Amino acid sequence: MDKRMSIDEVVEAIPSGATVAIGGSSISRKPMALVRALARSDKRDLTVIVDVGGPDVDLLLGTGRVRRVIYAFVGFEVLGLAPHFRRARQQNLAEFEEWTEYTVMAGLDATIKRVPFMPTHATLGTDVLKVNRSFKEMQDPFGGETLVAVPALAPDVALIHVNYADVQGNGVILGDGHVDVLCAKAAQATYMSCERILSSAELQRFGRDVQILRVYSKGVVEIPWGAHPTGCAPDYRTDLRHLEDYLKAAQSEEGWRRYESEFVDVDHRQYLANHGGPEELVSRLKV
Amino acid sequence: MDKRMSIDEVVEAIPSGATVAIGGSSISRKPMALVRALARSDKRDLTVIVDVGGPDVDLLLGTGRVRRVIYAFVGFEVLGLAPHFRRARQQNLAEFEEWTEYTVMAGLDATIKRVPFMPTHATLGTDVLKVNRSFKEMQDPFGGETLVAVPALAPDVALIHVNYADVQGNGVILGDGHVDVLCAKAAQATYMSCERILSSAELQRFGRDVQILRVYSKGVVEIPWGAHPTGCAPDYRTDLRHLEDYLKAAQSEEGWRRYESEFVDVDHRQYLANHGGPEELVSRLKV
Amino acid sequence: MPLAPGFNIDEVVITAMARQLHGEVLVSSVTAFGSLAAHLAKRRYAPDLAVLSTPESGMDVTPMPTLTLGQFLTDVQQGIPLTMEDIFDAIFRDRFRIWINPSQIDQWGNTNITCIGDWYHPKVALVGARGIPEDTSHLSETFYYLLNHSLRSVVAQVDFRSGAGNGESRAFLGRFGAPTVLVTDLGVFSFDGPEGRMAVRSLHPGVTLEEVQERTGFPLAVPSGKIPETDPPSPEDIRIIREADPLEVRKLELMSGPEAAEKFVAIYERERQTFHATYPRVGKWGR
Amino acid sequence: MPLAPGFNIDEVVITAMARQLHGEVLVSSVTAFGSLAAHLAKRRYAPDLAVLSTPESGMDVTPMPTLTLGQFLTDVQQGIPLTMEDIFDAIFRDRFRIWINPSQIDQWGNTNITCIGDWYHPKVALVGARGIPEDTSHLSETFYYLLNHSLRSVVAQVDFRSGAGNGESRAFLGRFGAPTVLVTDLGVFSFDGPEGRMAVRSLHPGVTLEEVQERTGFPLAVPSGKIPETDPPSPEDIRIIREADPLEVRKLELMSGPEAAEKFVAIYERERQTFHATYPRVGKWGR
Repeated sequence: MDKRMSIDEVVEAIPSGATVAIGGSSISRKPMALVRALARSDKRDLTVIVDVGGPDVDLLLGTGRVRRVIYAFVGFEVLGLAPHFRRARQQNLAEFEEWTEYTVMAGLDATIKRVPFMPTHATLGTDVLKVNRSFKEMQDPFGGETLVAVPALAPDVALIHVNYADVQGNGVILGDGHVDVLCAKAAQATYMSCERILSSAELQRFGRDVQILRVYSKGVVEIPWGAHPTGCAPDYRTDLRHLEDYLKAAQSEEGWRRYESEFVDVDHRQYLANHGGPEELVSRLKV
Repeated sequence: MDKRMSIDEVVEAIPSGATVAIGGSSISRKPMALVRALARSDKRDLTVIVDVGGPDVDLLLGTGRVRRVIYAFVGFEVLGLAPHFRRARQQNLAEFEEWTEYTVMAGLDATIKRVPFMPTHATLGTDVLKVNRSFKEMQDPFGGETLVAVPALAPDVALIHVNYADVQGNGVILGDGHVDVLCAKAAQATYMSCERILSSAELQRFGRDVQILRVYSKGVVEIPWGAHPTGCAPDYRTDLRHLEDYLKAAQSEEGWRRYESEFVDVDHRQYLANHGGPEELVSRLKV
Repeated sequence: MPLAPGFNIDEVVITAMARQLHGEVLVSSVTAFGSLAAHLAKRRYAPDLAVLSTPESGMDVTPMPTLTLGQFLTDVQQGIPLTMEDIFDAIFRDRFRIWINPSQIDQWGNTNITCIGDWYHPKVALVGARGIPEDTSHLSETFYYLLNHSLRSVVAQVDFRSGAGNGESRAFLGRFGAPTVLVTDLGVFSFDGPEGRMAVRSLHPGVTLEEVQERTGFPLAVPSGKIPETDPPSPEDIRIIREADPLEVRKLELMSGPEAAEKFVAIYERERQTFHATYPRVGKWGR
Repeated sequence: MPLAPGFNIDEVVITAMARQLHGEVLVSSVTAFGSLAAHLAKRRYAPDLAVLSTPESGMDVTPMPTLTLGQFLTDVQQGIPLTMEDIFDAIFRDRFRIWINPSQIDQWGNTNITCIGDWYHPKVALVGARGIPEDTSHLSETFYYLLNHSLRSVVAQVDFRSGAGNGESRAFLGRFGAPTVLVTDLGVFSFDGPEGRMAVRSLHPGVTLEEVQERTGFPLAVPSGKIPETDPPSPEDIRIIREADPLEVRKLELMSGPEAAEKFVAIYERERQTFHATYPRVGKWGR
């Protein structure tokens, strides 16, 4: 079984209107090469599910691919707010539904366990419960305690980026795992990019770091620097300089057009070349 | 922080009437040295929670320590039925509540997540739902689907056996994990025996095989062969010969008395000596 | 048992089981028959299977039937370690298959491993429902086998429904977990008779319908026309089975009494050496 | 800021934060201040803390404030890898502490990181509630800090309750997750004023009550008698903080505009070399 695909084949497989869960966390291990390809495609009306979103959500909003965002957080961590997310929220350019970190996990887990909901106390006493139209207060069937029923989140597609994978679709994550396993298990089709493809025998040597199981993955794409400009521990750290340029570019229409033509509307090879090539990235970002 | 304890101190810490969750699975990695110490103690009216029980439950029933058993399975796998469990079930010598593998996990997980229940489809259409008085049918608050509400299982104590631990209470499990992590997280107090105590620095080298986190463990006991006669992969395999002798012994009152005096009413050193000592066990059971 | 020369009943049954498996799913190795069926299927019929070496772990290794559920192979061989949570997630997501060996199965495909007689006053307390309720409420294919097709095991109505079959058991489940196929020492049976009752699909070489009906506790549905003969194992099937089980652990499931005891001891003594010879330590310990 | 000579405001705040931590709990390292407080506490005040090197992982290593949330330390140093599930289980089991840095906090201890203005038409869309609802419904101690105590950040009522404080937010939560303490650049505040409102506990050296009240959007509860002065950091506290943060990442949180940008670039350029020098590769890669 060989599940290798090209970036374009992955994008091809995602229809307009699809619900796409994206792994990683803010500026860490986002499947950015796949996200960029989706951002420059003609796909429309995507629903994006993220636990902790960052440049992924922001870029897809910036290029107009998104109708709806389900999120616990969207931001650039130490660098501040996400510009297109902020604009879209403030100008109501898309639909937004605020969840929380655990409830996104619980919603994915509900789909995995084929139950319509998961119960929790989280969001009681907060305004998240007021603005989130999907949650529902419920009474515990035993003691009558008030709980929140978190509905199942059922992504059509999950996009994740891992350190290593084999052609069968097993994936190794060496840094923090974030919610990638939940995304991979919950989605109808999981597409995984990786820094490097290894043989299955080599992959098995990683033991419990093999976190993505092939029974959940539909496609594998080998894309070195595939998480850039987010980091991919322990291979490379976040490219904060690139992200600062991104934030500046997003301040003006003209700046953003220039950013798009240089870093979005180009294939991955050209993207790397526009950073001075892999050697330059190595010197700045390899730890 | 040094959490080392003796076997006797662990037993001391478990009051009569306590609810005790036991890790491992049937004839694999049961904390048998701790269980034997409990079996020969004067503790009464224990409630025992097991997912897949074996010689642990059977021995505690055999020495009259148990008032109630919550279980998905109690048996000796390839060797057949558990004799004291069978007798106690057939003669109503204790209370029994039949759960299932996932529902025991879900019940422990409910306690971990401080919710009164977890929803599932499991047991619908089976007689488990009829005889289990703790489960409750419920309607999904969204679509009105019929589900089973599995109540939280809240053990006072968890007993588990692991390959390695440090004195702070981190534990490494190298073979199958079974439900040990859930037991450790759900219990008010988790006591862990281990084949060997390592330094914390050594322990960290096991990465994701460090499955028991010290914030959940209250006591650590170094007991080589502490799972015997169950197996402790990859250190030693199940002692099927011992278990066959156990089954034979349990067939008669006299046989059982003899078994007790030789293998239960003795401390761990004597227990090993009565098997010809560790050298003999190595030759038979080390893989 | 009258069988064509060149193969034995265990080989007929295992081959029939193997030919049912397909797709990219986890296959658990709980019994020797289930383990060998998965192995044979992987080698000959369903190369995408992800075969486990134990009930819960060791994905993508060659399972070897053992007396202790393959636990040691997890560590001695490599293979991807899974958790119990992974296993149940795979069940709920329908990425899991298992050959269940019930004590009783009835015309609706309800199965019993819990007790003979009334649950509250059992004549024989068996082991408890284990994970069968989960399988029979979630999987799109559920597989059963029996090696002693008789009036005691293939009954009009099970004494206790550990697993949900067709008929009233389906009230809240729909098709999720409905019974698919039963392979016995006499033939292969499906559950597409009237209202989902058991029907004869094929009879093993030399077995007559009368013989089967005599040993079945209810009238079997029979296809119109000539009843097909179960395709016998090919020489290649037989070779693979025999090579994968040099100790003949599978034969134990066909034996009872002193014969089984003797075989058991012989296997147990040889198992350890065989592990050493067959699987040198290349797992985490050899890294 | 008038401060006694020999220490800076960041050191006063971090030390005050560190002195709140106690017990054997996981402490997340999300911000530089939170990370340094955990580190200082572990070294001086609460040796049993299990300090994480990232928001979700790397237990029991020395956290080092970084621009990218400590991700790389997980792999470069050793440390026990955790999952997001582990983190939320620890929150639900009250084995977790975190210093939250909200955009707004009100007199009840409700906190906001979601938006300024109305959620549906935000004046400023911030980042989203992230995991704060989980913290404020489960932890027995919740900790907040602010470095710009002002009428914009310490308000009568938050624009949006991302986190549940006292008062009506407690309706279904009881004491679970109630606010414990707020440390700002002016003083230390508790929530044991009338009906659980914010009260002055101590003021930092040189700070007057009038000044604090002027910069607070509601009347502060004040203890009877003289208001205590915050215990200043000891020379040992200061030494530990400075040694743990040689790049002065913590200073970034106190800056804004061009000054912050310049500092940021300087740190970013030096960070990579410092990782190399400070933490040789002894993690999984060095095994």
